[in-house]
Amino acid sequence: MAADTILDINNIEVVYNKTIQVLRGLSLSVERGRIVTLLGSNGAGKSTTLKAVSSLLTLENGAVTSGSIRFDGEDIARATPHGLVRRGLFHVMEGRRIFEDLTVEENLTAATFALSGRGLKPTAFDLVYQYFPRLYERRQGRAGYLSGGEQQMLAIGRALIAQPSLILLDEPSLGLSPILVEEIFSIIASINRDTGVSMLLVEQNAAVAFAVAHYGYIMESGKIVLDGPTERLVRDEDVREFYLGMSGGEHAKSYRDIKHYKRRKRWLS
Amino acid sequence: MLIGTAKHSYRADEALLTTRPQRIWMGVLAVGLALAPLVLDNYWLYLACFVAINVASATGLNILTGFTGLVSLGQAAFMAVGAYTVAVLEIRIGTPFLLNLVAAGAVAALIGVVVGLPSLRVKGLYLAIATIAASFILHFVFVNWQTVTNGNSGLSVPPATFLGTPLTDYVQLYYVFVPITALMVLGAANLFRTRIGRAFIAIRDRDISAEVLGISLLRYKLMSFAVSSFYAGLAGGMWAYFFRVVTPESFPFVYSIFFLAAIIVGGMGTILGGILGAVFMTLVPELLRFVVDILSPVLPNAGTLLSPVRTIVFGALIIGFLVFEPKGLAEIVQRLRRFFHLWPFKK
Amino acid sequence: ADEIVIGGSIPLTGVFAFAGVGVEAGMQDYIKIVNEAGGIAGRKLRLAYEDTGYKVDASVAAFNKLTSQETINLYYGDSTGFAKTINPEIDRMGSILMAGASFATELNDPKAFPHQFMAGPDYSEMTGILLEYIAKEKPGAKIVLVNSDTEFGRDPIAATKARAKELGLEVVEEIITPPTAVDVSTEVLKLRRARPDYTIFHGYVLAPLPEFMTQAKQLGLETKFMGTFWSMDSSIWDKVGEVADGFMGVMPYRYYYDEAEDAPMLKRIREMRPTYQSTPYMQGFLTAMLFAEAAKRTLEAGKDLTGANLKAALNSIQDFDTGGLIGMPISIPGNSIPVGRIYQYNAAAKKMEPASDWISVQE
Amino acid sequence: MDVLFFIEVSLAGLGSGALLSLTALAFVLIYKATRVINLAVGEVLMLGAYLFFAFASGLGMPAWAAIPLAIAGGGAIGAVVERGMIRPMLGENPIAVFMVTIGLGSVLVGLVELTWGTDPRALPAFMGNAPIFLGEAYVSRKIAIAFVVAALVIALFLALFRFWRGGVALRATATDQAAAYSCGINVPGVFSLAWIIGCGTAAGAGVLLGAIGGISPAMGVFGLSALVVVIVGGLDSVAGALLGGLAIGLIEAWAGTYLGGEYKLVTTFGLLIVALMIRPYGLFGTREIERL
Amino acid sequence: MQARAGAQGAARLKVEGLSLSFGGLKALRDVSFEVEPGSITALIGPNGAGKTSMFNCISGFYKPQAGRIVYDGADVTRTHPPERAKMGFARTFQNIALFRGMTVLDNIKLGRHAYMKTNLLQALAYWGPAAREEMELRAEVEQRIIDFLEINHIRNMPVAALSYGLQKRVELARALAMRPRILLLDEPVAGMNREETEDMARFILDVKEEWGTTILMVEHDMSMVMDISDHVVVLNFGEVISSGLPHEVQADPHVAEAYLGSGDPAALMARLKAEAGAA
Ligand SMILES: Nc1ncnc2c1ncn2[C@@H]1O[C@H](COP(=O)(O)OP(=O)(O)OP(=O)(O)O)[C@@H](O)[C@H]1O
Ligand SMILES: Nc1ncnc2c1ncn2[C@@H]1O[C@H](COP(=O)(O)OP(=O)(O)OP(=O)(O)O)[C@@H](O)[C@H]1O
Ligand SMILES: CC(C)C[C@H](N)C(=O)O
Ligand SMILES: [Mg+2]
Ligand SMILES: [Mg+2]
Repeated sequence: MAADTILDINNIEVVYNKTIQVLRGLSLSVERGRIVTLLGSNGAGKSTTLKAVSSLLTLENGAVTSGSIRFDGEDIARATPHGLVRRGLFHVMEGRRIFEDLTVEENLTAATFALSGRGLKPTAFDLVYQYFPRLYERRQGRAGYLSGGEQQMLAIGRALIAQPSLILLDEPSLGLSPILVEEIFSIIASINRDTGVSMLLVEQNAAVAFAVAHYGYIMESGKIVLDGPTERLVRDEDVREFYLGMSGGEHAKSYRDIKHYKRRKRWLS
Repeated sequence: MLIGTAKHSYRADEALLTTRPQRIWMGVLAVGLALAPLVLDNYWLYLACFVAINVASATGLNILTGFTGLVSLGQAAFMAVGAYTVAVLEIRIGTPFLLNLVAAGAVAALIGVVVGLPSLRVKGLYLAIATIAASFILHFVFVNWQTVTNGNSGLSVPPATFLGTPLTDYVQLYYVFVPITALMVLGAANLFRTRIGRAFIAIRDRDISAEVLGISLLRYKLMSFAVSSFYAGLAGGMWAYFFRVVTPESFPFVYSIFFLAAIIVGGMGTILGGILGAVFMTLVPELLRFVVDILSPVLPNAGTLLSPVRTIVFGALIIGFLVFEPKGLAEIVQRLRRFFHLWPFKK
Repeated sequence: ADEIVIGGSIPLTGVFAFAGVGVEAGMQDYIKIVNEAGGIAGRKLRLAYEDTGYKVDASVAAFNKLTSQETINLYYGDSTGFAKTINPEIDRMGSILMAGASFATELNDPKAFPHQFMAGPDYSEMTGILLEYIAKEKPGAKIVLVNSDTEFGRDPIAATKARAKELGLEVVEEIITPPTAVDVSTEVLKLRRARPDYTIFHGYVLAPLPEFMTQAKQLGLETKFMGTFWSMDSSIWDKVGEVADGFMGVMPYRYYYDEAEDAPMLKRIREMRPTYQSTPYMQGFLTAMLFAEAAKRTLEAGKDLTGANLKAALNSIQDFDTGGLIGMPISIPGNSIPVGRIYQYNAAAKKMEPASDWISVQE
Repeated sequence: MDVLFFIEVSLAGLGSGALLSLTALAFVLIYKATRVINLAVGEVLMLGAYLFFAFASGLGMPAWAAIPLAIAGGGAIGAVVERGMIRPMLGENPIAVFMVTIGLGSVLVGLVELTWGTDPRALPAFMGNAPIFLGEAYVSRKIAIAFVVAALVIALFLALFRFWRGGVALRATATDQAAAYSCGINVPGVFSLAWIIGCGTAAGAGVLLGAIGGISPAMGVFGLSALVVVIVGGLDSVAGALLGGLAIGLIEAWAGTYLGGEYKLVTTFGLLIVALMIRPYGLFGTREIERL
Repeated sequence: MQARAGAQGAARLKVEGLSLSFGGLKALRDVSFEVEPGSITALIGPNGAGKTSMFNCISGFYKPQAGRIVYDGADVTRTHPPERAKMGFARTFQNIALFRGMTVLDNIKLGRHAYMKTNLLQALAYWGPAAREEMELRAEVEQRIIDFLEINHIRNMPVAALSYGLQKRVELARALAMRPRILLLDEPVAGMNREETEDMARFILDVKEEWGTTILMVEHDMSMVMDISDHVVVLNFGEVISSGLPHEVQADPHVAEAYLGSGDPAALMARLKAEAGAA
């Protein structure tokens, strides 16, 4: 393992409820200061991978049954989820997971617990409001009533407060308007650039993910099937067809032109 | 779903018992139930009758709480309404007992709808507390509505009469209660094959989306309360014919907890769960009685330990099931079934 | 020879465990005495009982279990609720004579409860005895009734008020407490406003009586607190201490430590049990004695042990000597034994002391 | 109408209301952090009283030592229960956890019955006996003391939630445990803390209550009255517990005095239903968010 | 399905001057637009613009403070949600709202609820009409919906076990079971990859063409919106800022500024690279 690798996942298997195997020997690593993206179709196990890293798997009755995960050079098999956060690993979960009953400001306060025992100067909330002015307007409102996009901003805002060295981002573009996607990804890129924080980014929107990431992995059914620097991935034929929707030409094909597949046979005939 | 059973029509697929082994086992059970009184002594018949009553009521509560997601701690109070209805009808009018039972259910259903009204605004555990309140208020009515309920001393119920014979011993009552309960259980199972049952479950899972999908919350929440209380009322009616005295203290609050515990231990939201839970929770204290009998030669004051131990076991069962087997006995039975597959009726 | 079995649904645990434990001991002791003397007509007595936790359905289950296991002709029940619930079944079976822990007024009706009786006065007769005493001590006295809001507690209210009127006593306030009340401040304030000469509690064992009495004392209230049988055990009051001093009540039996000349049975009890035995013990003991007597008379008359025969034999008891358990000879024409005596608690001596002679309210 | 009498009755009502508030606080603390309605609060309260009894009467300790020990004992029960029964239930539906606590209540009653028997007992007196008069109005000494203690404790918690970041951690944990973890909040720690403090509070309330009315395994039903209070006040509101408790105390006192003791329960339960119809989440409770 | 043609040219759905606020927050201000029968209309706009709120008003879950909702010429502003369902309103939800305790089949059947007649007594007895109605429903669901959406293989699975994409498809199935005359889709392809988005787009087009259903859709995936919709309405801060044909809207500078941004990931990448270089 290279010294500048902040996260190293080595051949892990993950099983839910002691029965459902989701990851089958997955390996990937994130170099310090880099943004690495992890792509894959629904159910491939992307979120599971992130949860395995942040130790949140146990909450869902999942377990890493073999392989190892090292964060900052240390094995995390025994770490508690909150302990990891306090060591600088922040997971922005899928589906935002903001505290609905708390106000926007209290949501940010909650994230200050990530600083406990780290001797860091707390980040002023202003920084968050600066990136996301809309949150400032609604700072006293209950977060549960925010629109989807606003909630996503809040979720990323919490990560800013926590001053992590590695952020796991699970589908940050989900449900965001195109301009916000651009904005958020610019912010992600600039956070990465300004603070040098490393990121592991799970995305469905491959185009924007490739725009910010330095390196990419593609997974199917619990395994990595392809990886490489983004420049190389975007030229890969399969990636272009299945993730970017471009067949041959430079432009994506229209959704109107999609073939109707032959219907499957009826169940009872 | 069992593997290896080709279904030949939608009707067969939607039947209650979809496999041959299921049907055979059900037949065995029915015959067994029919013949049981030939071998049971009075004590076991007493228990069987009591179990039947509790199964009926627990099934009702399961419809409300397990399937519709409205937690109620008032089931015993609804039973009391049914029991008083039967008592009053028997004493004052002397209508036929089957009619009285139906009336008991109907009156309880009516009260149930009234108690259910807060459910439109009040949710979750807040609702559970509202039902506690309702049951204390009903208790107050039983104590103080002297002219009808005879206050604290309650009412003595004449025996049910069927074709001129008073049904006084447990064999007779058994043959009345068990079929009634079986019918009620069947009704509940049917309910969940139709749109009404689906609406209940939808309300449990996500009430506001259910409304947008065309399910009137007002109607179905109240309907669920009505059905559940109808079951309770009818069970309470049987209770009245069984114990033959109805007083305000006959249906204490812990009895309501008992039913909630029963459906949890049995398995919430499955018909089988309601049955298993009621049977199990009624019989466990009695089994402890036998354990104590066996222990008493060894342990001199085993007798005095019985009641605290029962209390502890009652609590421990609830905790144990919730922590280790949250889906209840029904899930265990399912697992056994899967394990034995088609045994012993291999095709 | 075969045995005569006394069945029992007894609350060895639960809220009234204190009663059940005493009852069981009392019954066992009397049974021992009978058996040591050769039994009844050569047949030994035996107590077959189950704990009920003072829950009616558990009592009924115990009854059904015991009666389906063996022939039982005598039965001890644990509560008013049970007595009423099982009554139709007992009448139907026709083979059992039953008594129990309940002195409910309602049960004192040979027509409605032909196969039951109680080994003492019913609750109304108890308060009647108290009122008679009050009328004699302080004619025209003002009385407050404090009752728990339960079937047990409300039982004698109507009869007490009627009897008070007959005796020229004035009931100035009725206080009903919720069954689980712990804090009785408002009730005490009511009491203070009513300023009664006597306060009669019924429907409690102990709580909330001590708190009532403590606060009343703090307020300087001059009222005499009185209770009925179930709150008259002296060991319970021993634990309360100083405030308990002067508490009075009606008691159908003598106390364990009563060394009266005419009470050989108490001496016998003290020999069998060197430490204090509770009032429920006495009740159990006497009930067993009456069961045995009824069985003896039935068998001596050459009759079968049926409910009706046993009850008839019991009702034939006239001027019967209880060995001093009760300080006067008793007769049982109906379902109760309406005699009793007023005792007063002496905190210094830790004893209940007689405050009146034996009073009978038999018509 | 007799004004002095009315004042005295009202004072007595406020006094017992304060005890309700204190017990209600135990519900609120646990609910705030874990979204669990701990129906065993009443039984923990009873256990607290019995522990005090054991330390003070059984071992002959002075009250100043026995009270903290009883409270600590309550806290210890809280810790054990949280660890053994509540944490494994993380993420289960609230009704299931609610039922676990019902089971717990039953177990605790059984254990107390096994250990100390079922007879009611009196606690050794430790509050003195001299009556207290506010002007001319009489207040039972124990009730007055209970009132002061309850008021202090509740004020403390109100201040705590106002000025301490931990309050946010508590509520964050309650709303979404996984998310709380991901913010670096020590979720198991919050859970334990809430249960320890909640059960300790209940045990303390038990000592006060036992001193007033004596103790018995059945005294846990007091928890039910306190539950009414939290429902009226709002399950997650400390202020609601305070005001709800006082209000219900007063109303019960008035109902008991002017209508009769048998009306106490119906009046409160009747009001409870009315209150819920008007404010389904209690006077100060947080509305559940409903969005599509 | 019974594409009862309304009066020529009349809108299937007309929203007139709708306003909605939560406390001080104005979620919708005087919004008006029309949805033509048999069209796919897209409602787009920044996050928090009020799109979902609009849907909630249309399906009756929110009560607007002002304005009217006219459906086939009838004012339905005050109609209760269940009745609207009966009139042919159907929708899917932004955050999947399937009933987790039920199988796929039951979830779909539930969509038909409002049209069924079985009453309580019939249900308890599972009498003739009840059983018959259930059988008819089953047949229709199987033949028209399950087949159509290609979810045969999962019909007996509990929905909780399904992947996100399949859950979205089941939601669509349930909405179709409601015999929709107007189908509201709230972000049907959010969280889906290209391939799954293609599938969903195909289903939406098929629903429109084969069932003749009118579709109103909220979606942030611009390439899909632009490709398949006939008409686009843009909301911003609760107000309509633009509407028209897809390419017209796309060309509207206001829309680009408020919502679309550069609309081109390649441009984004170039910009980021440039910034990185500058830093
Ligand atoms: N808590 C759980 N219990 C059981 N199975 C689970 C659980 N969470 C996820 N799975 C299963 O694991 C597989 C991978 O899920 P995961 O959420 O990791 O996928 P994903 O790649 O993140 O998909 P998406 O793009 O939809 O977010 C899926 O098939 C899912 O059904
Ligand atoms: N029930 C509610 N109470 C208070 N505010 C609400 C409520 N529902 C929505 N809002 C607010 O109304 C505004 C519009 O929300 P809405 O959900 O309609 O946005 P949207 O256009 O669907 O956004 P997105 O694309 O992010 O889903 C938001 O600011 C939101 O916070
Ligand atoms: C005190 C008890 C043992 C019985 C009670 N007196 C009753 O009447 O039910
Ligand atoms: Mg995912
Ligand atoms: Mg939206």
